[in-house]
Amino acid sequence: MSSRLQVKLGDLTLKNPIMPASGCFGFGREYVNFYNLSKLGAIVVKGTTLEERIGNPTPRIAETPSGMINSIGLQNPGVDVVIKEEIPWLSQFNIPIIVNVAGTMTEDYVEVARRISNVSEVSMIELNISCPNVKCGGITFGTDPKTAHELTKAVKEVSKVPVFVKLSPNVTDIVTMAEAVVEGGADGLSMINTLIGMRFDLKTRKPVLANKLGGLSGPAIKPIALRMIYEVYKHVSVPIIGIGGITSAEDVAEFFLAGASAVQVGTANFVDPYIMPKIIQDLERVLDEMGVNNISELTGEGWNY
Amino acid sequence: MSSRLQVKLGDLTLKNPIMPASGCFGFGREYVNFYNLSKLGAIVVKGTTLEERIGNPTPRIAETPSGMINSIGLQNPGVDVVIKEEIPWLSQFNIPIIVNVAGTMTEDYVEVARRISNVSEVSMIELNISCPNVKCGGITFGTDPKTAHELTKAVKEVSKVPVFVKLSPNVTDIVTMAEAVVEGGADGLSMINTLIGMRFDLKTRKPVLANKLGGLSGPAIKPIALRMIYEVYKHVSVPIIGIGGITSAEDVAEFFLAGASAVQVGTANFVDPYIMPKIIQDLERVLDEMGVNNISELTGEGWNY
Amino acid sequence: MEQYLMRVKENKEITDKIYKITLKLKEINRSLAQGRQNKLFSPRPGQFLYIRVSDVTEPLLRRPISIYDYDPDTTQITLVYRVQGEGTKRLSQFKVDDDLDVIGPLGNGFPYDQIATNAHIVLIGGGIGIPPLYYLAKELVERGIKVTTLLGFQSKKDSFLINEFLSLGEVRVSSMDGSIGIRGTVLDLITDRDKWDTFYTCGPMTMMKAIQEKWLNTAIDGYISLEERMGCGIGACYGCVVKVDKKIDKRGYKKVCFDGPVFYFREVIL
Amino acid sequence: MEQYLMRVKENKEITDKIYKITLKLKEINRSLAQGRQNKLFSPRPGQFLYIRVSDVTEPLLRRPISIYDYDPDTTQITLVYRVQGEGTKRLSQFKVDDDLDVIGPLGNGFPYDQIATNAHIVLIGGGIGIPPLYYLAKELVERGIKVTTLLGFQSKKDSFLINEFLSLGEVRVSSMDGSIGIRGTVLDLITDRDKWDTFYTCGPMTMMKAIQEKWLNTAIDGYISLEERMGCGIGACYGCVVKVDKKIDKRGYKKVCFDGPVFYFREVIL
Ligand SMILES: Cc1cc2nc3c(=O)[nH]c(=O)nc-3n(C[C@H](O)[C@H](O)[C@H](O)COP(=O)(O)OP(=O)(O)OC[C@H]3O[C@@H](n4cnc5c(N)ncnc54)[C@H](O)[C@@H]3O)c2cc1C
Ligand SMILES: Cc1cc2nc3c(=O)[nH]c(=O)nc-3n(C[C@H](O)[C@H](O)[C@H](O)COP(=O)(O)OP(=O)(O)OC[C@H]3O[C@@H](n4cnc5c(N)ncnc54)[C@H](O)[C@@H]3O)c2cc1C
Ligand SMILES: Cc1cc2nc3c(=O)[nH]c(=O)nc-3n(C[C@H](O)[C@H](O)[C@H](O)COP(=O)(O)O)c2cc1C
Ligand SMILES: Cc1cc2nc3c(=O)[nH]c(=O)nc-3n(C[C@H](O)[C@H](O)[C@H](O)COP(=O)(O)O)c2cc1C
Ligand code: FES
Ligand code: FES
Repeated sequence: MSSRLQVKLGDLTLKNPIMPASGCFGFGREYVNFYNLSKLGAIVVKGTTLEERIGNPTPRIAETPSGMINSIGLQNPGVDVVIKEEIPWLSQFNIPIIVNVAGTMTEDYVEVARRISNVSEVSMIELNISCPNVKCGGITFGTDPKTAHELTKAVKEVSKVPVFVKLSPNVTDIVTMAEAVVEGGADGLSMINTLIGMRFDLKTRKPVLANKLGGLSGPAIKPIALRMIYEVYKHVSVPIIGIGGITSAEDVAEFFLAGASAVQVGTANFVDPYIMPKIIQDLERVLDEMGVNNISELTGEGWNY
Repeated sequence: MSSRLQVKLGDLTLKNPIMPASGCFGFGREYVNFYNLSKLGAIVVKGTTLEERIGNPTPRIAETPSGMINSIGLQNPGVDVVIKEEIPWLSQFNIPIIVNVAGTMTEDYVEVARRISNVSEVSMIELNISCPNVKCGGITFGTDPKTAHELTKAVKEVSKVPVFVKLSPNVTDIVTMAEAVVEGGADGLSMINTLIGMRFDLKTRKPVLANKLGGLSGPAIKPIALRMIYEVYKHVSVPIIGIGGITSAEDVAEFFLAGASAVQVGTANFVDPYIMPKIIQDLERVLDEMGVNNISELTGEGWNY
Repeated sequence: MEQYLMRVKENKEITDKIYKITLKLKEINRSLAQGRQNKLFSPRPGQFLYIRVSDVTEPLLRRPISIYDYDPDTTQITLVYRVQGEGTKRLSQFKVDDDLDVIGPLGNGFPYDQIATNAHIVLIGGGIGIPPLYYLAKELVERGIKVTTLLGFQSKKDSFLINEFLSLGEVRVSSMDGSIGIRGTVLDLITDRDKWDTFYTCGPMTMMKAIQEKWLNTAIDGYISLEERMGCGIGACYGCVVKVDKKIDKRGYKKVCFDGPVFYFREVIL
Repeated sequence: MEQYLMRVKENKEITDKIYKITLKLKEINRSLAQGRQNKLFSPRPGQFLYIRVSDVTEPLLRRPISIYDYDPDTTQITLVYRVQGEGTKRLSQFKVDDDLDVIGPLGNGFPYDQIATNAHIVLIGGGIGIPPLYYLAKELVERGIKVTTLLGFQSKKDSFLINEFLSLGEVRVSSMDGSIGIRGTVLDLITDRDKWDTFYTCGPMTMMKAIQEKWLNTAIDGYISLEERMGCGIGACYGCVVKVDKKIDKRGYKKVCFDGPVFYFREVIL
């Protein structure tokens, strides 16, 4: 890949801005059947918790117009297994490894961050403070600026690697949330996590998901993600990873215009397993059409008019 | 129409639960070219302000996956013209007339409500506290429970007809908003208004909408609307009018299961001008399939399992 | 205005990315128009159809396409469109004998009833704005009115419909790269000797702005056909407004879908 | 597992709402699989294809459909599916010579390599769970293994594939209303004299639950093919898990798309 796609997230350089969204790519093992993961700008693994999580009952997935809702419930093997089995395997691809860290209390977030950031192959922590799918011990990290601020601070104190905080869109004021975690020391933001949604089954008259509520992802949420990134971009000076309904190189360009410095592709992997290498390939054409040399020139350009 | 579709919104009886969403049906004049409006359960007119509004610059509309964003900006001829020209014309259809009332300050909301509720043909006021498309004089009626509460109270004091408050989904805690306006005296809730979204044009690199931000509507927002209605239903005892991405009789049933007692159809009118009479026709079949006598039996049923 | 099902009779690429689709009126959407008269389908030049290109919710909105030609005897209607994005791409994929869901005819159309038979009319079209002028030209010529057409293209490979207009009168052609006609814009096709009574124009905004400016303080009359992003397409949503001179309309705006798409050229603020 | 384009050879309704579609391997998705070997396409009975039914974002997700038959000589693969909702409706609208984007073959498939040639196998299918058993039956019979098939339907008008199974061995049929075969469920087709070594079943959850219960404490072995709502279809999203006996898998769950859809019948908690 030519360096036109090279981007920087703080001190971390990515050869291209395309990486999977956490939870939509497992630990990468399945997609190796389709292509070599070293093509990607980085890899982001499934939300990792201190202990193993078995997740929510099924059905965990339902479709919505141009989107889907999920209530996986953070099923994952726990941080120690991730460190022992997944990270070493992933390191063969020579791309930055970003670990999405989840939890229910400050203590377990901090402990996961401590353990994972000590692994030399890990380049970055993405702090998942949104968790719409699991009971968060009554603490609303994702929607309360003060607790989000404190959590970020606590994790930053122990982390040896940069910490990006992944924001929940289910808030009145995304700018205040962003400012709170940046003040807490966040090195960057990942935006956005899923919106809370639900569906009903007319036959059973029950919510389709066993967990009732789920996280809405996919193209349907793209305009909301763009708006939130656009608003936050003007108020923070840390880089933003754009997420939400991306399915094409054109979408990536839109996220850059809104203020993103890199992007994650989630649900679209389910529709087309080759979507990320396809986007990487198409980006060159889109940059040509837009008359842009390096993609990072586009970051926040949507504000300049 | 058989009485199977009859529903009640407080003291107001509708022969069926289908009505247009404010702003998506003008004052009904255009749709008369297609069918007789007397088929509808009620009519809801465009957001009406004290003075005439000319709205936002164009482009005012952009498409998004399974949705659209708009920034009309409450263009309307002002309450006095509505009273003089639109209400008398609409009264020929012998269906309840609901006037969507908008404003920028408590005073003009109250004044519009006073004038409009004195018109004998008007059955209900729908208080639009969300206005994402117009600058709201710095007052965030739609996202702050306290101001929403006070506005509702002030309007209730002058209104001769029931007041439904139309909630904005752009909040962290929809239940608190709902409770606040119900405590303020709201006779019911309309849920939901549009989510705030945006799109960028890759050629110009600018936001597509001249107003930059717009309100996201259409099928894309349906799972969010269902979730909010479901959550609010358990906490309030007033009726809820469900809104958000409805395109079929099946969708209507889902909204009832979530907690709606009637529904509004917005964006879908643009796709199929006959959508409302079609839904009314199809509802009988859906009720048969679900083994339900009267549609109102379904309200909130999604909670019972 | 009504919702119709139309049967695709032909849908083919006539030049790079430009398609011609012929539709035959199949039936009025009757299921719900029960008991109402079968409205006469009689489109006027300058009106458009509002077309549903997908039977799912993506892309959601209909697409407005102007009427290129209409044959009342066969009730066949022809449109010419350019594949621009997802919506027109899907339109190009409709095959012969598929049915298309359209609302129309919509809009006001070009006013030409008052044109004297000895008048000399100029039609000025740029790129994909050209097609609606053809149906108008045909109607004018049928009334014995003399028509000159100015057509502007990017280049030869983008040119289309030239022969069709040639059969109706004088045609002048320009292209940006000079590969067909003179090099330049349609404005460069206008000479001092031209004496036209009325113009009709449709094309890129810059072109129409330039025309408006050029003739604003002259005696010529003229009409401009505008485009705007649409929601309802029928006047209900206020999505597609255009600014108009407040001296002409006190509200200061009109709807492209309903009051337009054709406007008196002195009326609109471009 | 790979992403393929497949050419539709036939797609027709064989009984009320049940369609049979035949696909011919056209090409591996090569644009991005460049430089990699063209993987051998060799589906096993019990595996499924994950099919994209729309080229826009609605409906968004692929649809899983089991393999009904496969002919390695022609690389033709046949599926039998019921039109259930929007996705399968769209699948039914694909025409001959259209291309279908599929991922597959996915899942583990029915294990049958260890079955002795003198074994007697019973296949138990209910409704739309029947198709995958056919490809299995063919493979078993080819190895000289004796197969009895029990098929359950709602009623005669919903019945299908009976003749196909008849050509492979004994078939017993039941229907809920007695309009074909005996009145009752497939369980009513089992008699005390039946001595089967292994069963394979696919059908409604209630049916499979009843079978599991009936034979749990007997000597018979058997396999159950499950359905669950899927996201990725390949094991990455944890969307499609099923509870399994913790004595067998310490995590207490397995993925239907990857570890299944076929499970040892004592292993899963239904
Ligand atoms: C009254 C009228 C008449 C028209 N007549 C013709 C015609 O005869 N031939 C022809 O080729 N084109 C015509 N157009 C333009 C045509 O409607 C657009 O090219 C088309 O909608 C683009 O859709 P898309 O999905 O292919 O492109 P996209 O760019 O993907 O469209 C995205 C969205 O923007 C809207 N949009 C994009 N371009 C325009 C535009 N120029 N005007 C209005 N909305 C737009 C689309 O409707 C859609 O909602 C006309 C437009 C109007 C308003
Ligand atoms: C491994 C596997 C093999 C299958 N094999 C066959 C087969 O050979 N023939 C056949 O007719 N059907 C089969 N099915 C069921 C088939 O996938 C569903 O009927 C189909 O997905 C319904 O989609 P729809 O859009 O028509 O229905 P809708 O009800 O509109 O679907 C809505 C959503 O629910 C999902 N969904 C609905 N029903 C099911 C289901 N039973 N299992 C999983 N997801 C579901 C859909 O994929 C979609 O995301 C199989 C399912 C699985 C999991
Ligand atoms: C099945 C599924 C599982 C997810 N799991 C996680 C997770 O573990 N941690 C997290 O931060 N986000 C998780 N997400 C959210 C995604 O990372 C992403 O923020 C969201 O899906 C929006 O992007 P998309 O529209 O491209 O999918 C999950 C999303 C899906 C669909
Ligand atoms: C073009 C347009 C104009 C609207 N104008 C108003 C308005 O004046 N007042 C209001 O309360 N809501 C307005 N809305 C919001 C709708 O009433 C409705 O809440 C929203 O569109 C969601 O419903 P839908 O998905 O069915 O369109 C408008 C929506 C659209 C698309
Ligand atoms: S598109 Fe709705 S008013 Fe013109
Ligand atoms: S569908 Fe994703 S793990 Fe099975």
